[in-house]
Amino acid sequence: MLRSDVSPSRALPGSRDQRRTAAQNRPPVPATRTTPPDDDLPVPRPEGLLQLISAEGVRRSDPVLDAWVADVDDEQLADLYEDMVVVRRFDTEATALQRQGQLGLWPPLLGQEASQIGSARALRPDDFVFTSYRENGVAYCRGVTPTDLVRVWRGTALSGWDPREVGMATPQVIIGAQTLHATGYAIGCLKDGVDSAVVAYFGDGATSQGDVNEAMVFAASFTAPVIFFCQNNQWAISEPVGLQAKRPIADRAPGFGIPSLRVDGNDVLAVMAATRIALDRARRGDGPTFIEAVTYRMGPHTTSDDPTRYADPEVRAQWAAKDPIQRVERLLRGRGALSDERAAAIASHADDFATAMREGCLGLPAPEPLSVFDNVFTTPTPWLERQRSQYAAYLAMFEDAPVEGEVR
Amino acid sequence: MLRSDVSPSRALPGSRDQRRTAAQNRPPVPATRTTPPDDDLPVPRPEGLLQLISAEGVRRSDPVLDAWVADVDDEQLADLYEDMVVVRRFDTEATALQRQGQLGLWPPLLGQEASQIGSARALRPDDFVFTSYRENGVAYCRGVTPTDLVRVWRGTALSGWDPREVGMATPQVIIGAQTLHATGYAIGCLKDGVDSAVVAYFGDGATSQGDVNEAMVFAASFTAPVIFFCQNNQWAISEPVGLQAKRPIADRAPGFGIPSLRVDGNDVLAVMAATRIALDRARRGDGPTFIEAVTYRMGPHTTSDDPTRYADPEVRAQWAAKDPIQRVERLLRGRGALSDERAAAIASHADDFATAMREGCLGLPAPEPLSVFDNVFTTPTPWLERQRSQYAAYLAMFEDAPVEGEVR
Amino acid sequence: MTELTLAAAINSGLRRALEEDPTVVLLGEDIGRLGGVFRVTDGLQRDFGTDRVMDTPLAEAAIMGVAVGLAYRGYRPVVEIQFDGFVYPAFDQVVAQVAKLHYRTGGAIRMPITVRIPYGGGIGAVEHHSESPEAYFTHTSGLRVVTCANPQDAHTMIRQAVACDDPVVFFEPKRRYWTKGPVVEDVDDALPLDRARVVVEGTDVTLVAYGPLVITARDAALAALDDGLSIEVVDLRSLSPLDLDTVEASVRKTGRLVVTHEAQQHGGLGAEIAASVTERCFEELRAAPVRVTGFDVPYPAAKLEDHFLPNLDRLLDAVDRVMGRQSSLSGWRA
Amino acid sequence: MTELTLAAAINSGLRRALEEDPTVVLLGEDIGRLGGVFRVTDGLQRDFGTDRVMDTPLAEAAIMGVAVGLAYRGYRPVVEIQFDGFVYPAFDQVVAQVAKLHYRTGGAIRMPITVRIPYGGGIGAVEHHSESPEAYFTHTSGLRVVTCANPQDAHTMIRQAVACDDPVVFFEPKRRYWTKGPVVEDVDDALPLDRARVVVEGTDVTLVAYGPLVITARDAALAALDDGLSIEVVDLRSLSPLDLDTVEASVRKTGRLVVTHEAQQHGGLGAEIAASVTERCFEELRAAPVRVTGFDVPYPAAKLEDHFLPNLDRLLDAVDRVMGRQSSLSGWRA
Ligand SMILES: Cc1ncc(C[n+]2csc(CCOP(=O)(O)OP(=O)(O)O)c2C)c(N)n1
Ligand SMILES: Cc1ncc(C[n+]2csc(CCOP(=O)(O)OP(=O)(O)O)c2C)c(N)n1
Ligand SMILES: [Mg+2]
Ligand SMILES: [Mg+2]
Repeated sequence: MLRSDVSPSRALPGSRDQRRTAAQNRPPVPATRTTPPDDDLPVPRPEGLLQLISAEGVRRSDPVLDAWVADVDDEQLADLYEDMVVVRRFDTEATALQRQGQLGLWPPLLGQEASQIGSARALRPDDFVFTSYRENGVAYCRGVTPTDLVRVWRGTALSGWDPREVGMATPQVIIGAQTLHATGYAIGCLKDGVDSAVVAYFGDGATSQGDVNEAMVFAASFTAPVIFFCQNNQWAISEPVGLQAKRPIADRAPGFGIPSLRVDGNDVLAVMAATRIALDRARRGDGPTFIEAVTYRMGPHTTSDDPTRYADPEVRAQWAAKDPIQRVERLLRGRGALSDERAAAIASHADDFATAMREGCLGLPAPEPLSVFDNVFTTPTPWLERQRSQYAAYLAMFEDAPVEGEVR
Repeated sequence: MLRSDVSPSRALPGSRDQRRTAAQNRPPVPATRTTPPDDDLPVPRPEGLLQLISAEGVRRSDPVLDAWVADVDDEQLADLYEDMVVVRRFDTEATALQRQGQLGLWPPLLGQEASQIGSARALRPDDFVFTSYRENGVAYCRGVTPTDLVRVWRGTALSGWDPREVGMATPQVIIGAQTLHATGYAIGCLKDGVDSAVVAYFGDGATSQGDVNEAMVFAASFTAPVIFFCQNNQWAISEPVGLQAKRPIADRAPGFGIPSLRVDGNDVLAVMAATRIALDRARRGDGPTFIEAVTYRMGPHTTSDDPTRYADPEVRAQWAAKDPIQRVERLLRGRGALSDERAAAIASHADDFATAMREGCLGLPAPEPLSVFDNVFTTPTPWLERQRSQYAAYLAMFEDAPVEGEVR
Repeated sequence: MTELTLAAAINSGLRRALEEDPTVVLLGEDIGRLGGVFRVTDGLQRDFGTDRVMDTPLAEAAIMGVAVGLAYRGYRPVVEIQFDGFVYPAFDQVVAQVAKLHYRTGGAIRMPITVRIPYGGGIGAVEHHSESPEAYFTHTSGLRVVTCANPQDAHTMIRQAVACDDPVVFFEPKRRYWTKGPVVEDVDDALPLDRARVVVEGTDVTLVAYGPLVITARDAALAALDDGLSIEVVDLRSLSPLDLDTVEASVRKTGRLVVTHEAQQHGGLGAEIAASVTERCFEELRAAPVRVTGFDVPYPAAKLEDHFLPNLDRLLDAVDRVMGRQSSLSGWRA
Repeated sequence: MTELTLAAAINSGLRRALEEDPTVVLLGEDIGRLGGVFRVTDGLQRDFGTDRVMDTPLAEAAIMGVAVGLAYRGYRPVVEIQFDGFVYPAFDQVVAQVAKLHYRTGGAIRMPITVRIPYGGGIGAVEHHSESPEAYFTHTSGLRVVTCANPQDAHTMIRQAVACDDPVVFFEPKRRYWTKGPVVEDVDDALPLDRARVVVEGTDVTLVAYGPLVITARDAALAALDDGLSIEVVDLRSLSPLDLDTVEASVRKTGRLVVTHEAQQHGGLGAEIAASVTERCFEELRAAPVRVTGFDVPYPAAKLEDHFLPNLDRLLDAVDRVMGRQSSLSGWRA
């Protein structure tokens, strides 16, 4: 399962070589060892994926994974289901809030619920998480409040919460930068001699950034207890994953000395199992693990994006059939583990959360003008205090009714 | 040979896991799939290396490689031998020039002659090379003159030669940066529809830089005809390669979709064969190849470095026994393909080159003071012309005998 | 002559550049199929192909480094950095390579690279999407740095930038992308790329602005008129090298200087302009040059940006100050 | 009190910091076993272990990003950038993360990171080993930027920098590493990190210098004496925030300002100082502030650096100019 090599099963026949050898007679090159032809499908093939719950909602047993989720009974699976329902609900609400002009922007996570819930629910409170902007499902699991989730997107603050209070850093906008922070934090855990682990969430596009690759170099070199959790949602805004990588993303890490797992990102149980394996390695001092959660971005990149310009509706439809929530609902219903009452309760809980988010959002106070000067440094500096007082004097002019010609 | 996967032969037994499983009874993790234990030797094992000439000077046949150097007869092998002798000779001369205060600095390539000659001699004039600062053997093969080799190190110019004239860029000081330039140049070759190839030379330490990893991402994505030629000389100044990579460097590339070769960097013939395989792939549109030439930096990092602070003399001694020049000399002598006369002729040619370098170095004129303002832009700007004239006026004061109190 | 938005004017300028020079290639994230997040490259990949308009993997350092390699090979790359805040990963390649290569090689290798950067605030964006990093580049020898303030300049200057044999960092005032204006594609005797332009003539104060704030400066000049004040507005256009002769000529006439930019004040371009003007016309200056800029804090949250960005009122207040009239700082001492 | 080189003074300062605070960790390339290419960290890994003094893989962005993560975890990282010219790969992490995180998190997360950078020219080095990139950092809100000019300050200031809860970019004047001077480890009432110091009192001209040029400025003051000129030399020490009060006080006294630094002039720190001083004491200024800096070209080849770097003669020439005496630019007009 842990792939410290790139599984030969995915190596491709060098048909091209053979094709040409006749034409130009040249010395032999072992055929089976060339790179994938360019026309090779960039999208990873399902065969390669770890899965416990099929798209149809069938529980597939797996000799290795099963043991890692043996404790997850129907009740707990229903809890995971509930998490996903709630997350999808408030994600939809946030999108609506943006459409109504109440948020400046929102990056929907629609379709990625299982990747985020399955991984985040495997964590302990003392673990720490560094994410990108799309991981609101992870934030929810870490205990971020409905209002704090929208603070940044409403534009009233640059951070929604105190990172230390929820064990999750302020979501990172600079693609890939947080993977280095996660690695550094993990090295700190080693120094402290604790068995806390760190998870760095990032996307398929981020894997092209130097920062992410350097993070793997450092994590491997220092055996840092960090998990590189890549949600491969097939897109970096308008760019398909095939532009970023000619091979499945999970194939990248082993070459850095980091074992990787490639999991069905729409299967909450398989994601949890994979994350637990990685967490166990981290806690036991075995260092970093890379997880590629293969999923799909069902919505736009953000509310300002227009996917109709680049995304194929048919592909989206295929992925809709692999919905992470539906499959669990089917499974639970089939087992009689999800009554209509429970389902209704879940739905209304989700509504409550969404309502709380909306109300919290609309109730967010505009920041104090002069607070623009706060927290640049840990202590005030004469230089900035001077600018603050000058600006205060400027603002004051508008208060004491300005005289035409003096101030406008 | 081309390893588009990380050869399982180098996967390690998870002894640690087994050791612990008893202690803490936890679910199974396939044992053979974990990362190398931290105590694992970072230095790649010889078994993994491609070799055609053993350290003892024995010609080893190889089913695949042989065909790629079938044309290299004793005469041509003697030429490669001559190249290496000349390069070592002028490299020694340059070090001497620095010790005598004639050069500001020099980065010796002692021990890396085979890696540089074997690869550079495989190139065509229309190919292009982007190197780091240590590739003076490559520069020699590209036709750089003795004087041009030392210009930069003497401090009279920032570039020793016109890159287009010799098909080699100005050596790069920013570690790894040139790999991106090579990739861009290679993409340009694709656009031009020519079958020229590009080689990016860099060190083991450089593999940690984001630039080098991003270069692999881009090269793979655009199927660029570029060869990533890594001279793993075991050191990045004082840092052993094991700090940069927990696995052999050659294992990195396959995960990017780039096949890699791991070759004995002290075997000029094997290096040439590997480079020819990579060049052939590039010319045929099969894209990038990664070559790790495993060698050893026998000298200091530069003339200002003091390896006694970190390098083990015994290890150096072991590598001395694998000298790239000696083994070829043994082979040729054994075959009677290197007469004393030829050897003497080669030695004196080497001396001549070294003498030319010394004389050229000492003869280098100091640059014109005002030339400091030249070539900032392709056309003069009023802003800079103003600074130039002001400085000219300033310098002029010293000419017309300064009067005390006015100018000092 | 057609009426175009500033974004469309750049688009048509790039189109002309692609038509006129086969070595011109565009590189960037989402510039192809999507046409760029601001649609500045809309339709160009469709019309010129993926070979001329390349969507690249997500890595700015690589985009810049690959552009360097393409320039080495004889191409004329035009790089798009998606937002101002994302240029920093490419900073090393810009500062240590793009800016230095022509000097390093004694003129043997040219770097005719254009780096397009949508910049500036005022659009209520999230962090890293509203920055004005121009001073990092104007302090870097070997780079030409320019910006535009109207559709005509946007069109003409992007073509001049692409045609220029030096590297040019081309800052696009993103909050003015949708500003419309007349555009003539082929202007005879167009103003050279490195020249500033007096956009409003005046006699009392010289107000130097560039990019997004030129419109604000014009408004200020207009508003000041009611007040009997005659402001001369200079649109800098070239941020490096500076066309100081034009600024100097204006200040010699007015004796007063106000400089404005969105970027933070400390070490911003305003400091260079104030210092250079003071060096050149100390005698003519009737008051100390005044700078109206962003404050020395990181770019704030969207709901605070109005308290960071210079605006009409702050410009007029500064004009009052330089005129010695009562202003917010009258008698102010900290 | 002991006599130490500037490099040794920093070494002992780092040693004290490691002793006094268990959260202090040093990260960098070759800082451990080798003790740094300038031996500034010599012996520290031996005495404090590989856990406190870490040799890292060769990647500046990662070193800086890992330092951010360590700070998040409560550590106090001290990063060494091997040479000035190698800080650019880390620029994004410094500008977008280190400088902004405290502001971003509303004060919840502190970044007590010290970034040590040997900087400046004059050592006949190859490209990228002689740069003065301070202005890139002084223009970045959220960073403290300091430099030292003598062993005592080197020792005291590095300890203050490490103890500071804000990120501090600590520039080390590499060509002065071997300058010797007395060092008292525990100075009572040491000058705060953000304060400038008047190192030579004078009445005719204020000469502001920092880092490697402070010694040159003192020599200039000495040489000027023969000439009946009294120069007041201010060692800036803190490049951001600027201790402008100290500079202002001096200029109010002398009425004349000369600023010098090795960095290129255009947009250099000298521009900010000249502009700020002009804003604050326009009336008191008897002449336009003069800047003596590197020229606006990339750092040249070693054999040309003497024609790039400010030196005693160029300083004295500038003093003549600001005094209205005959100088190289007397009657100069371009
Ligand atoms: C350094 C940097 N460059 C560019 C951007 C603009 N940008 C924002 S999101 C994005 C795509 C990211 O794709 P991916 O990593 O797959 O994450 P996803 O959005 O799919 O979750 C880009 C290019 C950025 N935020 N940071
Ligand atoms: C970006 C950058 N960081 C640091 C340095 C300082 N430096 C010069 S050479 C070197 C080690 C390079 O090691 P390697 O890549 O293995 O090449 P080698 O010197 O062994 O040939 C370092 C750290 C540099 N030149 N550039
Ligand atoms: Mg994605
Ligand atoms: Mg090396």
